[in-house]
Amino acid sequence: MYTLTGLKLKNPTILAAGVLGTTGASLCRVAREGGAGAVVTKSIGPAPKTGHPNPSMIELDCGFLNAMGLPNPSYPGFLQELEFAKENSDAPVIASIFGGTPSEFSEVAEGLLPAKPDAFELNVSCPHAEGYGAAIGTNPCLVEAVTAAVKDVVNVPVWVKLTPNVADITCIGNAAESGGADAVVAINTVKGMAIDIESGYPVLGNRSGGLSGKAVKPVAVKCVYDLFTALEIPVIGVGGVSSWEDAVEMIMAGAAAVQVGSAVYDRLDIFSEIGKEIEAFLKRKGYSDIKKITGLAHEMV
Amino acid sequence: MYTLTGLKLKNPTILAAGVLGTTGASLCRVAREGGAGAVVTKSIGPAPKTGHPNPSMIELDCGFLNAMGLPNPSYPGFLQELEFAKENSDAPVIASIFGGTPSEFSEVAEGLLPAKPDAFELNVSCPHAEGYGAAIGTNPCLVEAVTAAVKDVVNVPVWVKLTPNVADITCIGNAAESGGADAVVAINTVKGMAIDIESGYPVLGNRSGGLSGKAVKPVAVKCVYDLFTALEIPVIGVGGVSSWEDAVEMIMAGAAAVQVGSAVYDRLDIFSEIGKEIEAFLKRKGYSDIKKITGLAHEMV
Amino acid sequence: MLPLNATITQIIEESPLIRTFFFDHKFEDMEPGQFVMVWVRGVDEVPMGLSRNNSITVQKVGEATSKLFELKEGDSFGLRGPFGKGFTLPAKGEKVLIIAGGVGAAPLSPYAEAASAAGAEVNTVLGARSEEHLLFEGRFEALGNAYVSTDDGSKGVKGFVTDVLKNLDVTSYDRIAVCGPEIMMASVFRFLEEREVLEKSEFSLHRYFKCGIGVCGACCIDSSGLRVCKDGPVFSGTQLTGSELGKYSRDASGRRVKI
Amino acid sequence: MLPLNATITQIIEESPLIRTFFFDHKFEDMEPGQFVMVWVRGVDEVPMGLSRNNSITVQKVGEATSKLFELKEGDSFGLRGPFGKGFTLPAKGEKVLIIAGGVGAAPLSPYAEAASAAGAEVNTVLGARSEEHLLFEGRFEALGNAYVSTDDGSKGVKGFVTDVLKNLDVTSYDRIAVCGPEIMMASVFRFLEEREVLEKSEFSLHRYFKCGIGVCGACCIDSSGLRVCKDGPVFSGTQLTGSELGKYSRDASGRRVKI
Repeated sequence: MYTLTGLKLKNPTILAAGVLGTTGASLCRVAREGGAGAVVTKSIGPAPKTGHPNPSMIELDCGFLNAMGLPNPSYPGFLQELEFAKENSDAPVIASIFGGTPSEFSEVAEGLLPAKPDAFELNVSCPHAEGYGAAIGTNPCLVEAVTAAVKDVVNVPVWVKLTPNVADITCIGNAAESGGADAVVAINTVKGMAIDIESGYPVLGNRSGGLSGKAVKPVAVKCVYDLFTALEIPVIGVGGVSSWEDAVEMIMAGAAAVQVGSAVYDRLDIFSEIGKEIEAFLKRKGYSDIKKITGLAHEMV
Repeated sequence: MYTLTGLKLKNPTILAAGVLGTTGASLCRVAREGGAGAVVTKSIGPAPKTGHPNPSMIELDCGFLNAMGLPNPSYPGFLQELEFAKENSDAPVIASIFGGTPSEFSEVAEGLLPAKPDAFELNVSCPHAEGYGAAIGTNPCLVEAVTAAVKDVVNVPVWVKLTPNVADITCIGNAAESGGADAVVAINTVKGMAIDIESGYPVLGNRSGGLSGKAVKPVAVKCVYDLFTALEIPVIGVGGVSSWEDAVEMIMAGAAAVQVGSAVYDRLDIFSEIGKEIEAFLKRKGYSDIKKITGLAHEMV
Repeated sequence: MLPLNATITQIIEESPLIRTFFFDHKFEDMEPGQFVMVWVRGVDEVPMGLSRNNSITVQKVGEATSKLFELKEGDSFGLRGPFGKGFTLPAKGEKVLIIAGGVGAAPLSPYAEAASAAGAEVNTVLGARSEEHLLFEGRFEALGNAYVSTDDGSKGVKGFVTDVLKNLDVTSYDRIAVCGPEIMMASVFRFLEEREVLEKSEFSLHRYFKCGIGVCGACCIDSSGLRVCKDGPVFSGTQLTGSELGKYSRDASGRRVKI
Repeated sequence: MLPLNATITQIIEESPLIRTFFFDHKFEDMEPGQFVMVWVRGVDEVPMGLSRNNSITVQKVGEATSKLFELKEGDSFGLRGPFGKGFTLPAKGEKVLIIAGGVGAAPLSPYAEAASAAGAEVNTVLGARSEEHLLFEGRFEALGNAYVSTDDGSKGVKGFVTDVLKNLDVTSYDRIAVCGPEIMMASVFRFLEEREVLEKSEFSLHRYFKCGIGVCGACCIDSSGLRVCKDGPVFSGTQLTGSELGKYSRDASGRRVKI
């Protein structure tokens, strides 16, 4: 058992927000069949949103590009999904939420509390939603205010998911910590775009979106490494993790746990596989505990 | 013939800075054997630098990670290389320069003027050199000052190469334009890192570095797209271009020309190939001129 | 994969609201029942079952399909796929029953042909609102018996496909493949459940797709959590027992909408 | 590729300043003359010619190699490669002359063995400062004649390899492969140039490498602009005509340094 901001996880892998998290049943499937140590829901906001027109996600040579546009049924619409997940999942369920202001964030958080999520993850990092996500997450003052606002109304851990699309992610991480965050999650997608050269049209319905998958892993590792140095609170690593080796790399950079997103494209049981292989790695190398390799890269000089 | 900030190029491909640009002979080889429309030198500074310890560049699953550390023989040491390139190259030679202050930039530019570079490219974007590169390029005021300082002392075009490691690259692009830049070049590498999990050591001698190659193409396309909207001056696209399709995509995003860097790893004649295939594409699609597709994605709505 | 550029080589008006678009690319390895994401540039991208390895057959239902209907031969659209899991091919000598309603005949017609080519006996129950809306009747007839039902009785049995099924011995079939409007599929499901042949049946579901590639989760069905775009669109009858089929689906925002 | 983790399986003290490190990985497809980048973690990464497909043979010359000399069996280092272009293998029945100076015998020894295995006649001129510094004399002797020169005359001809070459008919060889200190290679180059056999010769060059994979350009030689790490390290004598060989090289900053 791993402990992360007080939550008990059977392994240090977590389903990332926005992936297989639209329904309670899907979240349970990822926890059970997939073997995830915890699952994060789709980001839920104050009002229903249908998101951007399709194509909303495409596979590239290296990774994926997506612009979903925060589709969500609003917190009242999502309550029954979250309740189902909480009742049927054998792993902690973290509610990802977004809003345009601190008060919207706390409204959504309070609105979901009846379903008893194990923690909240604040999406201040989606790169392609006007007025939401990175519109907040690139501004340290707003990040601190949003974090504090949610902390004020909930008594479960609050994680803040950060955008890499800033000059210095540690400055945003510090703001989240100052606001009372229990952990930061790094990174959300990197701003990107693809154009269909046959027609000249941008491929995504939203024209541009966020890059994930293999392409961004080195970016994520760097962000986690820097945040580990800058913050006292745990850093949860996400971005391009698609194998146990990637997970170990992220942990050595300083991640207390890893989230897996796009890699469910290949297989759902990547969570249990990563969990198992990390254990095997620790054993082979003679490390007594995952903590022995958390941030190890910082010691190797 | 293509015209770019007054320079005549035989095709719209340009060797990127920091790649095969340490010696005059190498630059000539890229122009002749490689068929590049123009070549940019290694970044040259005010004093000799040996750069970071090795490994300084590694190939990843998707792209490359590097931290050279701006090794350069200083402008007096580089003059003979630049002279050789100018005398023997059949293509324009652009001098990439860096400094820690506006006056260092103008000192280096003036110091290289005797070799008559066809243009200067200001490196305000290298992500891993303390006090140089992105340390300047993330600050709009410094970018404007540096650009203006070089413009003051030279009478050839000045290009400014931008970092994507900012919240909004157009704000930096605007600063370059205000400083008098004749073009911007986007993008330099994206901050990244890789860790050797067998030992826990960061792989690069400098611990972290910059990501290039296929991984960053979508990031570059997005930056070029945004800069095309924001600026009056031409945008030169660079980042992950390794095929003619990539080049066309960059041009449709708004690039007036493309630079090719890491892709010389596969083959040197990628420049002439891209140039030839762009011509074939224009012909097949019935476009009379490359200008017809420059920024085309902006019109497709 | 980025969408490939598919140029329309031929358009066939199948019925007042349904057209087949042939394109200049053959998906040689398609499984019948798999779908492609059809990108009508500047508008939207929608899933469509392949009606042949080089055609889609489309009913005009919304903005994207309306725009698609404006395209002419020589025009192009983007195409990604084939995606998902198709119908299970029968073994030689097996008996297959196809149950198709409306445009649901589109993904079933290549399945019927592949099943027949594999040496199975193929019979079809084909329903539509009226004679002129019957899709691919000739393709099914060419392979075996084709029992027709129309809502208005303009051809075949007046009523629904279940009215035809009543008169067939569904227990005599080794495989039963179903695609059509959800209300029709739900009643076929109940019918087959009563006859205790669900385990021989497969249904092709429609749900709102966002990513189309199994990542976003927008198309997951209750209460299995299976993804229609990746674990489906074809599911066995037993996978659908106790599911949301015929009860509700989710819209683009994820809200439940009654069927 | 990320560096692979190579564990040292055996260390052999070849001479006072030269050690061979065997590691637990075989580069089955190596071309003799290719190099690997040896990453002494926390210190530096340096190019080393492979002395076998599972060994490097290293002269202690700087920080990285000194650190490498501190490693014991069971310790590990990082390894990338093999990189670059090796020596051209002879055809069966051809006559090959190997000219090796000092640690330059390292990449030439697997070449001599491969050439012999290919059915060529292999003779070697092996030079070193003194008898105890001769490298791989046994490996070369096992394949054919091995003519030795030492600076101090402690073994073989007193003098340099060119003093041996004077007494050989270099025109009788089909291929001549050279590796050693640059001053030695430059004098061999001039010798072969005078004898008009440059086109049969290949030289393995050393230059300061940064990226090691042909991208950064730090190791390009004048005036061809060829990259030692990718177009070399082995070049034909004709490629080196009029080159910087023996005249200057560039240091880590790119400044020219006289040889």
